[in-house]
Amino acid sequence: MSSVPASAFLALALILFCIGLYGALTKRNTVIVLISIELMLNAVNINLVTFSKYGLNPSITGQIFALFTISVAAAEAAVGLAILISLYRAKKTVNIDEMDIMKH
Amino acid sequence: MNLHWILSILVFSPLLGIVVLALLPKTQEKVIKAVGLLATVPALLLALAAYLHFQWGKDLADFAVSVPWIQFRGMGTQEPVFSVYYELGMSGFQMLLVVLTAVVATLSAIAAAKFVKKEWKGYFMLFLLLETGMLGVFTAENLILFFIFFEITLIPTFFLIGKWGYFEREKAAYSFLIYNGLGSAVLLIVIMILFGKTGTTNIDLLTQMMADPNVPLSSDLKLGLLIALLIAFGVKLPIFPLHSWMLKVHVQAPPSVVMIHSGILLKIGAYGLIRFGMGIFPEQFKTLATLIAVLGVINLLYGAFLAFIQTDFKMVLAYSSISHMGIVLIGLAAMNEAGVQGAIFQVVSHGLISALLFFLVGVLYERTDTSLIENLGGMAKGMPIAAGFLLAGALASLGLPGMSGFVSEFMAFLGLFKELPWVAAVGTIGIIMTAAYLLRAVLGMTYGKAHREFTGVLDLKGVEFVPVVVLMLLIVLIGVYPSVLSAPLQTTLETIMLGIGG
Amino acid sequence: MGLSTKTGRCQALLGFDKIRVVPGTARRGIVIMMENAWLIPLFPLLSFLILLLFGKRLKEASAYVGILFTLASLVYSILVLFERFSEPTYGTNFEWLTIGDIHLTAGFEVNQLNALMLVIVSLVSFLVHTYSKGYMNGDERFPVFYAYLGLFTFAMLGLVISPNLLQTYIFWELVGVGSFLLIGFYFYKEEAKAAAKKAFIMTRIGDVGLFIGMILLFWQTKSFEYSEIFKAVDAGAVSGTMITLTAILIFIGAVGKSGQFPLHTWLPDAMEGPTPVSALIHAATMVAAGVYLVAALFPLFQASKTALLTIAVIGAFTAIFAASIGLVQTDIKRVLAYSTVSQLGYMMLALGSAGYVAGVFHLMTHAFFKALLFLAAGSVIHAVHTQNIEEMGGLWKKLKFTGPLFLIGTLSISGVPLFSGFFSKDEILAAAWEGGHPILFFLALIAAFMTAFYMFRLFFMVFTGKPRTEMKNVHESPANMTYPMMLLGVLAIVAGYVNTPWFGSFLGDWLVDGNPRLGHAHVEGPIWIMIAATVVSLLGIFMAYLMYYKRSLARNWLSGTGDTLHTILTNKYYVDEFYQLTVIAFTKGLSYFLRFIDVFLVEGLVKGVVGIVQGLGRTGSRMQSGQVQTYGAVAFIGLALLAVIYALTGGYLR
Amino acid sequence: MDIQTLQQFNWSAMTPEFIILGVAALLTLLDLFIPKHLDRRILGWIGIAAILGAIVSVLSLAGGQVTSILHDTFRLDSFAIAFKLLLLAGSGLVLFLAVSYEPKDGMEEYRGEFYYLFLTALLGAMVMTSSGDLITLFIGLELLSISSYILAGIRKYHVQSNESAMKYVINGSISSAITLFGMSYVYGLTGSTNLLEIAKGLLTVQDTQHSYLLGLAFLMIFVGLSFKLAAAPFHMWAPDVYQGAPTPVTAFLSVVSKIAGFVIVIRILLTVFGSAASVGHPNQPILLDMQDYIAFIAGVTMIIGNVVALRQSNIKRMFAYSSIAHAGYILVALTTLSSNMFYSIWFYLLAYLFMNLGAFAVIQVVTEKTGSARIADFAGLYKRSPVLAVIMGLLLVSLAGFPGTAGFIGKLNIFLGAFYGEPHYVLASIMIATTVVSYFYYFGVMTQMFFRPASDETGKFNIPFGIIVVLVIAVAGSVLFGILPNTAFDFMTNNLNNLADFFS
Amino acid sequence: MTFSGEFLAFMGLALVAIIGGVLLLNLTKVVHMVVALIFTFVAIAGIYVLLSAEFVAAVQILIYSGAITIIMLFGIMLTKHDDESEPKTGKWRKLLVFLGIAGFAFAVYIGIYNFNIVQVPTTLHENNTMQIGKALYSKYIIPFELTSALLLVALVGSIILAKNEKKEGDSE
Repeated sequence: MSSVPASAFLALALILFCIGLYGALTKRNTVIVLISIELMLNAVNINLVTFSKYGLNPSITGQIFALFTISVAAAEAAVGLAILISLYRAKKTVNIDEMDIMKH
Repeated sequence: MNLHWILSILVFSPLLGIVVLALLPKTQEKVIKAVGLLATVPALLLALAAYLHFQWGKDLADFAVSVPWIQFRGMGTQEPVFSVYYELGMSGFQMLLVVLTAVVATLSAIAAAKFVKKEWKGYFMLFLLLETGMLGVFTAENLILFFIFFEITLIPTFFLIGKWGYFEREKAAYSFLIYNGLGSAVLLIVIMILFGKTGTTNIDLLTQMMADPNVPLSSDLKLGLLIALLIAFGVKLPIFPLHSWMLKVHVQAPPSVVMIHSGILLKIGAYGLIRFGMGIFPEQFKTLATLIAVLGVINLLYGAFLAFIQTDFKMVLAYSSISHMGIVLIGLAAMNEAGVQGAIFQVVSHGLISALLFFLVGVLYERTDTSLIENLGGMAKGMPIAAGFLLAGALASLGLPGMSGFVSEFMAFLGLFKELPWVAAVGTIGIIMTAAYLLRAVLGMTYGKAHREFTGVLDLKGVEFVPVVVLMLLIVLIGVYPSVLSAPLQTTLETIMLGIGG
Repeated sequence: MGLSTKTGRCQALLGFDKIRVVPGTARRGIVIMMENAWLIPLFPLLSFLILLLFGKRLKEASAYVGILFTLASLVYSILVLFERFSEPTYGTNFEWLTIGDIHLTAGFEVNQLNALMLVIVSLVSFLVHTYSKGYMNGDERFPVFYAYLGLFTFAMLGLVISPNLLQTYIFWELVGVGSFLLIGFYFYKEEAKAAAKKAFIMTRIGDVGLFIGMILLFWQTKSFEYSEIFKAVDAGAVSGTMITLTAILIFIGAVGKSGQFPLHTWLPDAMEGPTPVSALIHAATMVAAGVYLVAALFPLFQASKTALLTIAVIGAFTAIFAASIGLVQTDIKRVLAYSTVSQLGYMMLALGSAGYVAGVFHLMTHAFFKALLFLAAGSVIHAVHTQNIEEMGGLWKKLKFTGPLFLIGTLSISGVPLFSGFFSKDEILAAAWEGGHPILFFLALIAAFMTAFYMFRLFFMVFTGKPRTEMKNVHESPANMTYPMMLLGVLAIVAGYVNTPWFGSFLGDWLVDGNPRLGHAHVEGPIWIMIAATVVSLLGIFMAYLMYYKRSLARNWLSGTGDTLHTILTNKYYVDEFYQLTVIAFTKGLSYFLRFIDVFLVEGLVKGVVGIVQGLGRTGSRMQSGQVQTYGAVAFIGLALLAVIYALTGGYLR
Repeated sequence: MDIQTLQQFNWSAMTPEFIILGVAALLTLLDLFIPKHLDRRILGWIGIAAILGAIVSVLSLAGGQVTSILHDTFRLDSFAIAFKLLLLAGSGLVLFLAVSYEPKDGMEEYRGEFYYLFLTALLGAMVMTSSGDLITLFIGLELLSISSYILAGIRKYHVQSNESAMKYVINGSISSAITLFGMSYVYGLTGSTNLLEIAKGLLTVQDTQHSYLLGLAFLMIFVGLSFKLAAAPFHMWAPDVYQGAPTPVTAFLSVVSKIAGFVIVIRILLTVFGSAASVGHPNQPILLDMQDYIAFIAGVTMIIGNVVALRQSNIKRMFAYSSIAHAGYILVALTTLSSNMFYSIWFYLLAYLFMNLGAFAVIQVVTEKTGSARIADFAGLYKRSPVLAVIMGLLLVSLAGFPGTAGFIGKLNIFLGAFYGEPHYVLASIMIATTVVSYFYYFGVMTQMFFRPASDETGKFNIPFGIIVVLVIAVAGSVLFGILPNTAFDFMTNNLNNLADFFS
Repeated sequence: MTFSGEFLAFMGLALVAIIGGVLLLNLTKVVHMVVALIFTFVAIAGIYVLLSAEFVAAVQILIYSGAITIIMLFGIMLTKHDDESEPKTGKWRKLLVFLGIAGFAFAVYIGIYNFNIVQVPTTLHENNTMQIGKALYSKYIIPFELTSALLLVALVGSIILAKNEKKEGDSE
């Protein structure tokens, strides 16, 4: 049995999730925003893996879920970046706050 | 004889005209007008046939039709209950309104053929749709069907105002749409609450159920529903302070539409209040009777006083409509035979009178491009017949005995004086004011020195006589021999009185 | 639904089932005339309809249509009257309108009063029809005029045979319309327009009183029938207060129609109409309808002392009030108009003093001599084309028939003995005295003096002396104008003899026959009253003679142009101005105030709601800044908000 | 688990998915191998054929028992069939739009890709309908999302398209993360990703902290998924994305993607939270506890959608707000949790599918013609093409919920649910009041079409075949289900077993 | 609570992860940020090991620290970057976001700070990879196959979007 309580892992996940979220919502560089989102997904994975071991009914499912999440995250990152590049071609900027031709 | 299909034909016959019109090319002005006019005729004939049917002593229930239509599923154990039937029917009261609708619609079609200057095809298609809606409203036997027809009237009216109206037509159309939309929204809430609570929307069934103490509706809820109904139909009627849309419509809409609007559409509010408000919630209506009476008097006086200072004759008529609808409320608030019958009479009578007056306004506007009282001064010189009818219409409107307006006014006050004499007494000021504003306006237009040359052929001519004469005859007929209306009403009255318990 | 109800409804529609004879008056004798008395009003109605439809084609021939139909009415009326002498009251009803279990009826009744009124109305109407052929000759709306006359006659005849209040009210209003149309006959004149409007609205104010009174009475007695109402009143089914209230309300209706103070101002203005109209409507018939109404409902009024007193006071006051204004008017028709108001006041005074017979008697005589006066005045106007008496004079010689006829009328109205007016006026004075109103009696006496004075002032100024302006082509009116006047002249003299203290009160006896409620057939006043009345009238004539014929007395010896009193009188006590400043100003003010509410409050409310919605929309769309992070932030903050709320309320912290 | 075990499953239940997947793969290959100059439209027609095939196979599956494969990772129940039909029908119509899509600056180069990416998106949505496992649901969701991101940005030389894709991807990823975060807690409290097992596990939650955490998870999942619904608070991306994306994609997002969103929301919320015991009320599931939150979100969604739409001058943006509002209406049905909820949501989505896609068809024609998407471009449409104008009018009327159209019956259903049982007066009032507000903007378009003169009257509209098909179907659907809604109700009752097998 | 080796390891790893995250937020150069995040990712992999998820840990290293970071770096290199400057807008937004995050974290923290469940011994660490493999290829075969489709879509999609078919000149 572990000396580290489950809540510690969960708290870590929460902190990372919040950091990721903060980054995603405030950073100006689109790449960083995308990376921050990855961080959020990572936090989710920590949760899943933690629960996989310390959950109510521990099972391998959590780890599998985490694997799926990782692959989806990778795909999302790739697509996000591809879109960024095609946008960059047109606007020559990666600053997220300049993407506002459509508004109101 | 199986007569079940008659009502359906009656209601939907104008749609046939729409189909025919859709196939006609836009440019065939004469044909389009003829088709538009003819399409209103079947409904008119059937409505008159129904009237004769009644007068020959046969039962109007022969016409009732009820076919399963929508079953709302997933309502748990009450599965079969939540269904809506396609049910049309006719009581004496409904029949009168149907006849009124059919008559005014046909006459309005004549007016339209005369006054509408563009895009007749679209006009008549919308117009016929509107007629179907109105006929449906008065024959629907359940609330959902009623609501459907009620809303169907909104759309064509919106377009008729917005496209064929005068200068500020779009504003008026929007005003119309939003106010009435809100009104019908409130109505829909009421309907759905009733439906959700009782599982039916059949009006007769609901009437019975509400009298049953076992029905799970608290009296507070019923009162709330009635107030909601009052608001919903208050918009339509209109009741102060929900009236401002109606002024815009009266002024901006083309005369042929205002004939319909003022003649029929406003009456839906009264019909609803009588049939649903009073019919379904009689006890609560009694609770609110004083309030309604006061509202009625406010309407009556408010409309009258404001009509007194208007410079545009259309505005005078608009406010006069508000004022006259006050009489409907007064009659209803009395909650006795005389009052209710007076209210119903007023509904029919005002329908005819305002149709007549607005037709004449249409004539005047067509000839002179104005409806300002001042500009028209002394027109009796140039167009004596029109002026004569205008004066006669005004006299009918101010409740001259021998014309329909008097009978209704008389009965409404007769009713209210029994229950709330003081409120009624205040209301009688309205009778004086009505005379004052109508004479001011009509004399201002017809009498006095002519401010302009009324040359050329200005007076009524040809087919224009048809609406004017028909309406005038009906007005006088009802005024002289009111039994033509009161006889069919007695059964309806009995039913209502039974609900009130008076 | 049972078969019986169906047939019942069918019959009800056709209106045949409910025809029934008024209970107790069913009659075995042959009453063929009275049975069909309903035809009397229909003749003029027919005339109206025919002229309305074909008037344009008939042109001047319209007159014959009108005259013929009115003649028919007249003949029939006379026949009915004669039949009524021998037969009792006849009445019949049919169902007019069903309201639940209330059945309102319509029908007719021929009682003494009605029969008398039928004759008066149809006679005067017939004469006026005839007279108008000459007077209105050449007017381009000649057929319309006759059509209106027909309408009015129909309504008036209908009014006087109504067996119930509702029907009375209906015809009451129709009469008003006829009057309105005829006043406004010269519609292109602004004055006519204003006068017509005023007449309609002011009488309507009175009508509303009648309307309320009638309805209140209905709910007390459950009927509009006169007979039922009287029965209920007799049986004490109606409380005293209610009787007083309804009686006064109904009297307000009479006040409006009969031009009693304070609703009298329309009547003088109504002189804008053609003169025959003034004779018919605003002298002989319609304005007397108020008196008729009170007379018809006399048992009701009698049940309330207060109501009677009110009537008497108003009547007396109006009599002297109008007479005093009449003293200074210079328009020939206006003088007559004020005299009419004053005389109507007399009648009211009579009725208010319980002098039923006196009131009706004076109504009859007044109808004749006042119609005569108006027609004569019309003849004068026809001749000189002006109505201002200051511009006339010396017409006696030029108008060979009109002058004497006018004099007969003047003598009659002034109460010179042996003329009809003398007898009826005497009856009224006696009734007032006996009725216990000494003050009112003296007011009436003074009014009588004034009447004599201003009438002779009128006579002298018009017919004697020298023409004050140049007048050409003054000639006597054609025969069809003079003959009616002559007939009226005869009546103005002899009509009084049907009810005199000397030759017996034939009229009175007949009128109250079978109706003890109506009071005595003849009020026997002290003899000095008759003497006083004679003296007073002669005094008036004499003074007028001095001032306007002999000119030995300066016209302004008491009060002349520019004096306060004179100014007040010429301005009719400023009643119109008073109304202008109060009622009308108030109405206008209220209207504008309501418009303020309409524009700012009602519309403002709507605009406010719309503004809020649009403001929300604007805010929402401004938040949509195009910044994707804002979007995310909003979403997340929304989540955070929900989570915090949940933590604080829904979670286990709770 | 060996091959026999795998074979014993009734894989035929997945036929529709296989068809779509297979055709998607086929299209990929075809796109690679057929010559460049050939019109790629043929791929679109193949796609349409595939969807038709899928519809047929779904219909043939209707009425059977629940088919569960591999612990519910694939699950075919009536609910799945009902909504899969909607998805397929919607996608089919969108494909018709797509084959007729001819934007000014051309999309020729990626037309091929468009079709198979579209099919994979559809596949994702279909998977979302028929799975009882969080992982599968999540993968389906992401498959739909990622395909949509790309579709939104597929006009890659069009700045607006790029920007819209970028916004979409960022918001979408954040929402995924939030949803997953919530799901992770649900998993943690039960140790399973199978919805039914989760439900069973949560029947007896003793620890109040656990149920608290479940409540939070509920909020996270719901808010995260509200992204797909375009409901508040995750609604703000919609206008920008709708505006920038190619019109068929916008139509897809506003209809198919939204339906899929509702499917997953219902599936997760009802199974998981519909049975989980809540704090303090052991007999009352958390879902009922959370009703107020759903109601709040529904109310805010309706208000924002309808009110902000008033200010729009771009038709596509306006429709974005309109679609937000409609999501709000459906959320009302979800809030009430009444017994007719499935009916009302399904029917509303059905109606919405027809009217919205029809409207987008008209929008596509008009915007292509004028080259911009301003509402003002609709001016005088009645003069230029009466048929289009009348059809658009009819669809707008349906969207506004006037009787005689399917939109009305849909609303009626929702109201009935709202007042049946425990009444939701406030929410229903908001719904109806905002509906009235919506008249303003719907009729604003009408005003343009019918009342205003056209800026240029020249040029007839030639309406491509695909658009005609969509318009005919949309109008027929909107009117038919408005007048005879029983046809739809009966279908559901007779073939889909009242969706009663949802929880078993 | 004892200061066991496991605890110390956790503390260390958590600290690195959080510091990496904080640096991500505070550094100014884009590349530095990405590099800072590599630390976080690796630390998270360490955490996974602590949680008996060796395979996931390995994947984490491969995909996050490896693949994703690399693409991001490519992305950074393919685009031009100004030095991270504060966005012109959004002072208020930052504050609000911060408050929102604080509130959210508070709400969630209440839920987890005392997350006590009876811990049962698991066999996760035994043949971890095999367990995962078995589950993936049997029970989760459907999502697994779907994932392949998903990755394919991402691949194709990324290519279409990122590929520049036009000449440099007419891209604008």
